[in-house]
Amino acid sequence: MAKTPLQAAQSTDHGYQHHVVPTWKYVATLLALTVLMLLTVGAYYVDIPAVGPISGTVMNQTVALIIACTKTALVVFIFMGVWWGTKLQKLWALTGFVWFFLLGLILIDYPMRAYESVQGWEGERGKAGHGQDGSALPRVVTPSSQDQPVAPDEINLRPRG
Amino acid sequence: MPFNFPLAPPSASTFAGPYDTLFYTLCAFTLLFTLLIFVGVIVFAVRYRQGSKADRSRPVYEDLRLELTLLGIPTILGLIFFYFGAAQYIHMRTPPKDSQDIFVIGKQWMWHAQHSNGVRENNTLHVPIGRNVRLTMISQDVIHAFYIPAFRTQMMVVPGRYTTMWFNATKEGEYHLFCNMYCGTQHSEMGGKVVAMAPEAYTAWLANGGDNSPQLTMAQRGERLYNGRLACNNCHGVADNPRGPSLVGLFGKRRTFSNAVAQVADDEYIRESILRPYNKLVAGYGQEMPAYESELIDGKLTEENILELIAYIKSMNASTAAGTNVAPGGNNLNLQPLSIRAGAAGPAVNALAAEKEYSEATPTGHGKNLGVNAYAAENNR
Amino acid sequence: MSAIGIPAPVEEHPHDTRTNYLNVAHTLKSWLTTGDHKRIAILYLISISTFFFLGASFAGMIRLELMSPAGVILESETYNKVFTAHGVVMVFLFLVPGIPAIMGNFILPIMIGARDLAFPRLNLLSWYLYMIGGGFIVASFVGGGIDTGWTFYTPYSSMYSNGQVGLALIGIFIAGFSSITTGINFIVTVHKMRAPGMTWFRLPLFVWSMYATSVVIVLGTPVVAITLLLVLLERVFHLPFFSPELGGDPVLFQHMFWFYSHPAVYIMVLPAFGIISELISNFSRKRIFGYHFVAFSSLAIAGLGFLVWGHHMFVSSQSMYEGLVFSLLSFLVAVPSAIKIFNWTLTLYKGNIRLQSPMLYALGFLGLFTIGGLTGLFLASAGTDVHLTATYFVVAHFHYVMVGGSLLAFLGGLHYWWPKMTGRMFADGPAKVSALLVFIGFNVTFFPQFIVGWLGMPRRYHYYYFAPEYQVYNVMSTLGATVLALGLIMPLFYLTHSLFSGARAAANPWGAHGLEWETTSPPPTTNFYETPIVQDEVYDFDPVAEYEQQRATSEIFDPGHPHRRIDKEGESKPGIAGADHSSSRAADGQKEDR
Amino acid sequence: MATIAHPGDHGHGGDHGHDDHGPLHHQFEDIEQQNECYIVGMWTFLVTEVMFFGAFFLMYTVYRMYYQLDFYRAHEHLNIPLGAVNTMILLMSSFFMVMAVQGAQLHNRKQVIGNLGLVQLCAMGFLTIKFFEYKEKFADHLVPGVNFTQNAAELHGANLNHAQIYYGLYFGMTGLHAVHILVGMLVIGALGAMWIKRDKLVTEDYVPTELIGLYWHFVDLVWIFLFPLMYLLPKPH
Repeated sequence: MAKTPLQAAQSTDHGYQHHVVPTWKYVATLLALTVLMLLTVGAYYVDIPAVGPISGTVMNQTVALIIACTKTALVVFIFMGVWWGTKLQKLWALTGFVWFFLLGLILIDYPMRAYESVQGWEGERGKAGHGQDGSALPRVVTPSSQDQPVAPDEINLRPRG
Repeated sequence: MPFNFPLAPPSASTFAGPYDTLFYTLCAFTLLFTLLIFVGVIVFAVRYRQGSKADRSRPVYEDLRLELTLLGIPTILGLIFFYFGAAQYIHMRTPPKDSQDIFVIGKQWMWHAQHSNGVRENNTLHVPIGRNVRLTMISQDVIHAFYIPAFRTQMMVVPGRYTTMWFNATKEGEYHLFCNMYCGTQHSEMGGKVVAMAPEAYTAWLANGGDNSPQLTMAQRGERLYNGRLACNNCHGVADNPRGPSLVGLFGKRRTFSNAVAQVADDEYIRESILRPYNKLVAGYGQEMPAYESELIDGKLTEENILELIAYIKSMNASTAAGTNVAPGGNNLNLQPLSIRAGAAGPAVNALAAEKEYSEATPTGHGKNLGVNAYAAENNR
Repeated sequence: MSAIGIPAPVEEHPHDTRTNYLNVAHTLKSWLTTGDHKRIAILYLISISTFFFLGASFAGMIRLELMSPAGVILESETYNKVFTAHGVVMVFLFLVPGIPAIMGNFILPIMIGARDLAFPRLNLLSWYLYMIGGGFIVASFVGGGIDTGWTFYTPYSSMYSNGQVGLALIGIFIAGFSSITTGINFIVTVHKMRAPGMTWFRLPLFVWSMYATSVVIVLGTPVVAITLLLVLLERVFHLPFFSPELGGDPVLFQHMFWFYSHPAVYIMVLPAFGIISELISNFSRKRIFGYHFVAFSSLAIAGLGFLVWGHHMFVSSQSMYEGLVFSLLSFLVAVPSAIKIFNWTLTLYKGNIRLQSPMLYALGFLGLFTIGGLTGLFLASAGTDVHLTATYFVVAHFHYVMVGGSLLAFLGGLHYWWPKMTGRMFADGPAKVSALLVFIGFNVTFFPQFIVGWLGMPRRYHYYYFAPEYQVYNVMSTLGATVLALGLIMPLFYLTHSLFSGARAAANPWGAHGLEWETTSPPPTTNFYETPIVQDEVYDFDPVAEYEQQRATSEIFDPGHPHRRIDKEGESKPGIAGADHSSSRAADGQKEDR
Repeated sequence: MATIAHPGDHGHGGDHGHDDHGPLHHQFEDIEQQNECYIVGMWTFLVTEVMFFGAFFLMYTVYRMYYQLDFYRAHEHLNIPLGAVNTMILLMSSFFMVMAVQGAQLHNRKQVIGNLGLVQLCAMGFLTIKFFEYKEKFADHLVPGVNFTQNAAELHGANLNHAQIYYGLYFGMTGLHAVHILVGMLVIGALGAMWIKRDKLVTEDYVPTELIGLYWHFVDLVWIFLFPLMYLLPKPH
């Protein structure tokens, strides 16, 4: 049903060059998306080993995000039709994602706080700073969860099984 | 009140010199460019006003070289100023290693400072001149900012996290201390003064337990001695315990002594018991308390101190003690009547103490009552 | 307007025979359900002016209160509510929507030769959203007030404040969507609705700056909307987003808030740049100097403006390194603003300058914005900012930029386009006096605040009895504010007066250049009777030729008083047939009922 | 600046009122310009939506960076199969949506209505599953606030404070997403009704359907990121 006379007639009618995408492309996209979805769930259960200085956790997360970005690209380009869209459409689609990353400037702040030169706090930072699980804000007073969970009322300290 | 026209804040720290240089340079630069634009605008507006006979031939609409120059000059000047500003900023944010620590707690609406030997003060900060002082600060509730204009430095005080600032005061005197981050109703009154003292005077002040904090009542000063330097609360808690009887509600009560003699506890009795406790031992207790007579002779304890202690003991009645005896942590051996002992733990723990002390020291009023904060009167020079 | 062969057909008709957008319908319903961008602009003008005077009255209370170190009439709690109300109303209900929603709405489509904005109903929706948002904000004042400051810093706003913070947050959230819809509308309109021949580089600079503003609005406003929504959720449902007790970071709120609110400063000032470009060029009768630089500096400011928010947070305990990055970027964002100032000043060179009231506002803007911009360097430089952050120095700085910049440009634009909007001329004399009063009053109000801030007086302080040396500056400030208030109230009278007894405005009463001056005053509902085709460049003046012509005409018409005739008519298109038409039309029009 | 009559006047002049409900509005020259405007407008709107959710994702990133382990432990309470099913449902709904748009392009009314119906079904299915997920969390006291669970075991040993942040983000982000789904259902419902009524506004040109499709795909996109970030946190190793 991809190329019907109707479509041809319509596009000459208004002179507006919209592209009717053949159904098989949509079906293929859906299949690809499904596969990627299964892939991301599968990757969750696999502990990817560390690569150089990058820890395995980060690797896992990176893989998950790469898959998510691929899915996004498929949806944006094919389902949302940017592939066949005007330059302006492409520009705005890009702007949205680029600008989102500007927000990421905030992220300079948090890791860098740990490197501030505040003599006298090195000891404290060694303990409470980026722990092995990275679960404490540097120089933050709130109790951090190291190996033992901290429940306010000490009701239950059963380690997770 | 005669008007005075100060044109600059006092300069009283090592930051002030380089800071002022940078500031005045920027001022000069601002003035220069403002004049340039003002003069340009006025001259052009007059010269090329409608109907003037000025020469308008060969007007220019685009000039890439000029534009790039106009682009370049501000950029270069900006980078230069950035460099000096950044250097100053890094300097201000990097406390030297040999700094002396003072801890500061911000709370709606007062500052509580605690010196390393446990001396505490509210809405006032005593610092020695010529020494690097680092403040480690935290807030108990909302965000505040610790601001000392004369030192050209400030830092926000954030709940949940320590922030630091440092300075090196250079000139003796009293300077404004402000909270510079809006923190609620009495924000404008959350402040006081910074007293920069000669190092010897500061040491002496510290040794005196910081008792010259002017805003404290006698009872409060007594409380400081009781819970602080003299640590009476180690034995005399809210309830009788094996080490000593409680002094809560003591004043005016009849006491029976080990020799079965009884007496109403009055000022004289209390003074006697501080200086020579062995004279009148309360029934059931042995002679464990040291006699403070020698300290009085040595000058470590003054008559004034004793009066303050008495004033405090008078103020300890059952209701205040019961109402405030919530020791943080819950497992303190010594039950502390009004405030926990200073200096025993880090600043965060002592935040609660500060709160209590505050509630005693500064009755919170929401009105524009000039007398509300004692420091107000002090500063109304 | 050089060398035009064909007089526009519009000029042939006496305008009152045809309906314009104002008299096409008279019912209230026709106004409240209109899709006409010009009518919506008028709705905005009325509502925004109301909010402006509301905000200004709060400012008056603040200044009165600060006369005395121990306050005059208010309690601390009330004072805090008053300055919060001043900030919230002025920022969210006046400065952000002000110029885009009034001038932009009215003029932008006409400037590019469009019949309307791309989405008229969305435009009307944006006005309703604005009114609903404003209603919530006013309700929050009436229902007990808010005392958080317009910045809503957590955890004070989310956990400690007792006021009607929730209502205000909802109001700002909704008003934010009003901005977003306007922004989307402008972006699409500029991209897609330009008249034939209206290329990007023929766009008036006002359109460029509105476009840059819209981009900032569209990219920034959602962030603050969600941030304030999070504060609301934290306040109402205790979802722990910024709560330090649970390990959240209150400073994260500041990051997210300033991510919008610093660009918001450019939302407020970029449109002002646009108006000033129009005024300077048109009243100098000269093409603006460095059109491309001015146009692209707007976009540069819009882009760079997103990268500098951290300079609000140098002492907020953000990382020192991030502070340095933001300091550097802040210096860079000053450069495009400097470019603009230089270019405007150079435009005056060899111009043929009319010192009418809009131009006076524009020249005032040049002076004040220069001071405002340069004092910004004190705050961009991380080292100097440490002492000055959150003192009156900052207050003075942003009032120089916001009042000296945006408000003066707003007034200049309002005067400039007033004849186009209403079809009536206002009295130029009082307008000049008003411009002068605003300029003087403004400087007397805010210059002392630089000094008192440098002395260390913190902003948002109700009392300063502990620092009586600040009083003299505060008294000066209050005196200046009185003059400023006088200057701001004056337009209310002479502009209103002009509605009833002002002379009929010609199509082009200022002799300006631009599509909006091609159509009648006031324009018809579709803006143009025929779709215009743009053939000449933007600001296509020729000052030399014009001067020669002008001298020639004035000598012919009135040798004894050169130029007088031209001044009197407010019409300066000598040598063009339209000049005569319009003057006779003005005379005719006065007899007619509008 | 000369103003002369436009040679090819389309007759959409000032006398053209709003009530004339042709697909072309008076401010546009032709349908092409109008369609481009609509599409650009929609994309601009989607950019604001990206920033809207973006701020949320940013906050998630910051806290995740600090409380990696606690987030991991807290997230173990989530039901991954349900999340995966929901992802699948949304992907399928996106597919049905493009088929509806294709139908609109081809003026195939039945294709449009049928596919829009399927999209609605998917959306309902998604919300139903979400409802049960939420219900379970309410029952387990996992909603942040005063009633938040004190039982660390339930959160697999996560720090209860940080788990509250996690669940705050979970409810905030999925809640906001669910609100978008609801809005989408309303809009799609309205669109479907117009197709059923053969309203010329939507049937004559495919763009209205396309616009709503764009919105729907965006909602899908948000979930594509929410799913791995909320349900599939990697084990710290």
